[in-house]
Amino acid sequence: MKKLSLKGRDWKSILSQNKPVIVLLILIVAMSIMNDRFLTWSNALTVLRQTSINAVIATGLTFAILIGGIDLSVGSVLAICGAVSAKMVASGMNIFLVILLTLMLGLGMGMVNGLFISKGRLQPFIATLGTMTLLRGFTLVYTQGKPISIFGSETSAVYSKIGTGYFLGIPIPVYIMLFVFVIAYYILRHMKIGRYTYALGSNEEATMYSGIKTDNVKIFVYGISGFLSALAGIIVTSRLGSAQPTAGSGYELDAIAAVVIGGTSMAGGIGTIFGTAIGALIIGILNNALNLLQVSSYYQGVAKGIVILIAVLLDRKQRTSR
Amino acid sequence: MKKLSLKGRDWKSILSQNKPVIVLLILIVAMSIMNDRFLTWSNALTVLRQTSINAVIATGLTFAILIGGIDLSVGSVLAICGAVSAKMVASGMNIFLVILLTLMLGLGMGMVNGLFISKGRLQPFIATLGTMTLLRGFTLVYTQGKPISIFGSETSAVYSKIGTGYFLGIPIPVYIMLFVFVIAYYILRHMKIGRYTYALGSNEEATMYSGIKTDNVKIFVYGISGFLSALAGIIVTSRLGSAQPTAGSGYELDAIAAVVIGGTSMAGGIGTIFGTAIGALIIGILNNALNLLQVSSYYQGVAKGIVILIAVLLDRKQRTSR
Amino acid sequence: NGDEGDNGDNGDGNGEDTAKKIGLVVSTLNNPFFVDLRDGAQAKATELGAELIILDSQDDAATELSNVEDLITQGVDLIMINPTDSDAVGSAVAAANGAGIPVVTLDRSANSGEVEAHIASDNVAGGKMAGDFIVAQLGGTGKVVELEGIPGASAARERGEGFNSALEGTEIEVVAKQTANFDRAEGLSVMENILQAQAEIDAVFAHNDEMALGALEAIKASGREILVVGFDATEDAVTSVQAGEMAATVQQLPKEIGGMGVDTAMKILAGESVDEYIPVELQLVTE
Amino acid sequence: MDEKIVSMKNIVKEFSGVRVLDNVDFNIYKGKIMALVGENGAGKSTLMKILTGVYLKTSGDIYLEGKEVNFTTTKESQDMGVAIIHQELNLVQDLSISENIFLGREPVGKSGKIKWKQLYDESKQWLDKLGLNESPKELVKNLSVGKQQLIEIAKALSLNAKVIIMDEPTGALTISETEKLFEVVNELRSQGHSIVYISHRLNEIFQICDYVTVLRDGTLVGEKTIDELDEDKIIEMMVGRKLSEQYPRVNTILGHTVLEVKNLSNKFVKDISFELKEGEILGVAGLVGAGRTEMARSIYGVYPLDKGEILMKGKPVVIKSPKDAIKEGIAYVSEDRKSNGIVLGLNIVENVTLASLDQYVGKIGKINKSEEEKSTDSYVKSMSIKAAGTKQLLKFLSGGNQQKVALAKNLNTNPKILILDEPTRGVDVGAKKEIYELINKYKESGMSILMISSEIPEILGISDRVMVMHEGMVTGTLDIKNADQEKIMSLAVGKEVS
Ligand SMILES: Nc1ncnc2c1ncn2[C@@H]1O[C@H](COP(=O)(O)OP(=O)(O)OP(=O)(O)O)[C@@H](O)[C@H]1O
Ligand SMILES: Nc1ncnc2c1ncn2[C@@H]1O[C@H](COP(=O)(O)OP(=O)(O)OP(=O)(O)O)[C@@H](O)[C@H]1O
Ligand SMILES: [Mg+2]
Ligand SMILES: [Mg+2]
Repeated sequence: MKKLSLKGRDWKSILSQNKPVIVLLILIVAMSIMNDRFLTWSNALTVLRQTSINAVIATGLTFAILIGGIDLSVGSVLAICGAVSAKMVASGMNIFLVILLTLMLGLGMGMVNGLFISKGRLQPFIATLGTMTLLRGFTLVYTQGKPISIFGSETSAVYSKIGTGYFLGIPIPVYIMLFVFVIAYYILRHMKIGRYTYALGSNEEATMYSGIKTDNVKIFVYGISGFLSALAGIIVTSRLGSAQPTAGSGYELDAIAAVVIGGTSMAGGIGTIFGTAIGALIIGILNNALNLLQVSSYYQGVAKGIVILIAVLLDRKQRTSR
Repeated sequence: MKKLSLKGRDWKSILSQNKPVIVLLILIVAMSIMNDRFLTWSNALTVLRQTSINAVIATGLTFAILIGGIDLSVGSVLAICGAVSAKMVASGMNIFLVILLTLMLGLGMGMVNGLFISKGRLQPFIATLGTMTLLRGFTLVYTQGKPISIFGSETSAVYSKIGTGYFLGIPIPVYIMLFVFVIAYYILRHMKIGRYTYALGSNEEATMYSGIKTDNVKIFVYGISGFLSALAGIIVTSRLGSAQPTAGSGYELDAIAAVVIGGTSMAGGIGTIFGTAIGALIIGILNNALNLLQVSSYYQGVAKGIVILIAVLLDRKQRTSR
Repeated sequence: NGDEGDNGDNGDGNGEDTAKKIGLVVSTLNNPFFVDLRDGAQAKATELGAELIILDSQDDAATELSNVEDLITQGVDLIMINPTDSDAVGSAVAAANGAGIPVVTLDRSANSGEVEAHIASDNVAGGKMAGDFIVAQLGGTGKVVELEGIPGASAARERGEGFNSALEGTEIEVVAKQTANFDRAEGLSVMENILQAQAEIDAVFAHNDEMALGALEAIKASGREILVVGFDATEDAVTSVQAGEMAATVQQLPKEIGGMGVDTAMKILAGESVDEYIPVELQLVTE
Repeated sequence: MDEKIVSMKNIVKEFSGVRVLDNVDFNIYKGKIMALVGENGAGKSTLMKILTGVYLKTSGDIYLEGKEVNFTTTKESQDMGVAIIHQELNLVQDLSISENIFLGREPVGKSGKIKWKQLYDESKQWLDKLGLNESPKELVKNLSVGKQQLIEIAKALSLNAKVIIMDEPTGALTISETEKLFEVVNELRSQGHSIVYISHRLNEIFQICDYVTVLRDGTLVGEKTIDELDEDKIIEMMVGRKLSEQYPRVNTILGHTVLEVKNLSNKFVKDISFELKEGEILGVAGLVGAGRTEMARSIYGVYPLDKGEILMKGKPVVIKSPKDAIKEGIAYVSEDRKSNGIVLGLNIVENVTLASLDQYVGKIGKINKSEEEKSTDSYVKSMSIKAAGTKQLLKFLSGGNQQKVALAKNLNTNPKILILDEPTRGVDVGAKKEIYELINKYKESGMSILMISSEIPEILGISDRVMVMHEGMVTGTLDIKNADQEKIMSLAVGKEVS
């Protein structure tokens, strides 16, 4: 009986997740037919490396969306953290210190979002819209509107490996992405705070009545989102060799699309990291495909909009019963 | 007894609305002190005219947010409707026909959003993110990436009056804005569909159980949002004398900010058009003030972010009891 | 957040009523090119003792119009506009004309309204310059990639137009033409994808340096030998050209445009007559 | 006198200036069961929420085992051994049964990983104890309301608290689960746990409680031992006056058949057939999960039919949505008012007219607000709905008053057939009687009523016939003359009766 229902549950969860997988497979098959360069090892690595940035951000956003929130500030956090890290690298600071400080900065900014939303009782959309605007402003002030190059110190070479390096023939950002996925999966599935994330998104009041400090869960969740945005900022900056003041603008939309295409409900409580990984891959492959197929830039928006709509239409949930 | 309790509620509603009003008054007083050009008749008209576009869009978004949804596609609808109307004007079509067709186009696109969300059971954020991307693509294809000038026909002069003309010394867009406010207020306050809008946003299932076709309410609401985006598109195009393919990008954020600053809850069910009007004015005055005070554009983002956060922090709701 | 740089805020010279107030409406300050333009103008204004009010249109024509209206409210003596779009700026110019304030356009022209002077280097010409350079380098034959700017943006249109006109009648084929939205990160990933798709690429022309520098990273990583030509001659790009990485970049001398703008504005305000079109020369920065 | 484990003294609670508890004293005795009774809105839940740190008291003192305490969060009270089962379900729908039971108290290993096996095993023990045959891994959202209520109980019990507060735990339960619960409660008492038991079902009070505290309008009426009381006395204390016959039966002459349901089948129910006459009350009984609610909602157009037809006055009708149902003259008062009965964010007027707004729309589509107000006032009076005014938001009404508004909303559609799904769940005795009287009034005016209820006395008390369901099917229909609790129960568990 116990075994049986377990199977029943897993089967259901596989079913509910496999629609994004189907979209992904269709995309891959269609592309392989239309372009013979698509299904090559080197293109696969290219797609994965390009996907890594969106995937890392989307992982953080998965937490925020799972609690029924949203984080629009990811792109701005990415930009300011990228800029700060570039300046630190250029000044020759120790590489580990640079990474640590940058990640802590992102974590801190995310936690400020969390504070606004929990203690300040702001709606997540507007709170992170506020910090998005604010931090973009900070970035422009900090960079004076100009890119900051990472070069000019000994650290630079090491730092630039983060985004451009390879290990055993596979780009380092791909490892980072996989690592982030695994940790996030573990947290969400097997750790208390992960279960509280689902609980909070599904029923905040019940979670609170169960003696859980929901405020702390929120601060944690937005902290993660900020932390991962900072990580994405490091990858971007390292790949480009410079931090752009406008880096990350609009990234929140791609990341949200990845999360939702992956089957996570914007209402909270339902979703998985596996889904987000698939969603990010769909977006990544789509961008790659549009380039490979040389779709005119005017039509790219059309194509992207259609794929997003089809992907979510396929995966639409049963009418919610709440 | 009846009278008394009526007063009781109105008093409450005034109290709950007066925080945005307070922010607005503070802004106005502070600006009047800091800059003597601010409190002039001509600057007041300038601010109102500038506010009109955001206000019209925000009014439509108020409906969408009241049902607990969102419409990210407003900027793209604005762009495509602007472009189509510019082409019609340039072709010398009758001015009323141009306006009618443009508004119907916006209405239609909004209703398609509504269909995706109701019948297609998509989450509003992702559905309108999809159509936002799609329609921006359409606009680029339609315009071939080039602005479309409205000039070159007899209709042009009349059309351009919509955005640039005056009546009794007051700009026509200001009349349009006020008219939109009044109609929207009337619909929400005194009509069936308005009541259903609140009911749906507060409890969808109970609304359905009360014999209301919630799908139709949704289609109506997103239709309104599309309709008003088209109207905003006409104003923008007329003011600029040409339709830009990139018009309206990012307008959804300012409009959402106006709605939320005005006290409407993103969770649905709570909010007023009066609040949205105040919210739009706050944003409008803020933009004007930052320019008059010659705040560097890098700091404008910072200032705007801070004002948004302060406005919503002041107006934050009691911890919701859901 | 320590270093404010040289310009920081403006608003110096507030006290003197005699100082001329000039408004500068810039299409965007998120792009180094226009930052340079602003810096040039600011430096000149400080030198000539004029007050400069700088507003940012954030690439939106409606914001631009609002900015001009706000400048009119402030009673500036002259408005310099760096339009977001030549057509759409018409209303803004008309508004200034209506208020009796003279207008000077920078970098992009206005297709309607009364403009005292237009100071620019021609985007179309710049595109052609880049095209001609590539034609010459490749000996009139080969495969090139064009990285386009934000679809619908005027700079993207004009630079593309000039570039393609240069290729006309040559054996050079544009094998890929994709947008990277003037963004360096997108320049990188779009170029990566194109590199996957195209076995043979001889040169890349990017509508701005940001995309060119992004593309350069992709090319470096691929280990292929490809000529990269950018546009704008931003600091990073010039460094890159000097280092022998980028082949060339079209220099528009944005500081010059800004400075010349203020210069011209002061002349107009002093009642001197000025030329309607003041070209700022373009030059190709090569190693 | 028994030893006090909790004593609350002079508790005052105000919500934005409105005093809902006025100097209330309340005791809980060690190893005893204290009943807390009172009308809807008397302040029972509020008092218990203050004890457990959900609400902050305005003034007063609370002592736990002689020490003054002042809980500000549920966690604090839990840690001190006070657990509560809230009146409204507070479960996380998207988590599993065992995750819900141990939410906030998951056993974790050194690496921070949750010990799943331990979690499942311990949950299973509690489920077995309450007689719930479900996998601990099942998601809560897949359970019926009754089973969810049992999970809520398991959750509180698993805390192994010194003091367990049960705020209407049997609201969604039928007799058999209630019996099971009482077994557990008695066991807990014998182990020395103290329990507060809130219920509107007075017979339950006499079954298990040792003491009774009565509240009225936020004030303490008195605390008595159970032997000092009988049902009538409790009622008198609660409502301040004597109450005559609890189930006022009226006999009407049955008219023509109005509703005929033939072979209704879908994924919830199978082959349901019955008819309903003008002026008749058909009671529907069954255990939790019998499919009564689903049957009602299938008729109401919420769930699609696979087979079968519905006839109104002999004519087949097509009902694909609640809108169609209302048009045909069928109204449905939901068992789950919070999620689909009422709109908490709208006020009383807006709720009452929500399903019948067409009546109030004049030319140019304007709603006639004074007409709305008039209709609402008449319901407020005839049902004695207690509120600060007709413009009060539903979320600020007590459960019983919300239920009355839900009823008013449906009556305002002028239905020929009224389907009541647990119409008195969570409603106090006084209000219950008012509701029965209302039902009777409409019955007399010729309305036909289908009344689903888990309270057998209520079914027996006012229906004309009783239909019993089991696993989605009708197992029998009894005329009220030969219906009794035993027969209903055996049909409810699927046994034949002669
Ligand atoms: N959060 C709140 N805000 C304002 N008033 C409230 C709130 N919660 C309860 N009340 C009011 O306090 C009073 C007592 O409510 P409470 O829920 O304690 O009653 P109860 O005795 O539990 O009733 P029931 O038997 O219906 O559950 C009611 O008048 C109710 O309207
Ligand atoms: N969302 C659902 N999905 C699948 N099955 C469901 C769902 N909801 C209920 N069921 C099943 O339908 C049947 C009837 O449910 P329910 O318990 O609501 O019936 P009921 O007779 O009205 O009982 P109650 O006394 O709880 O109202 C049960 O077997 C239940 O498990
Ligand atoms: Mg209660
Ligand atoms: Mg039921």
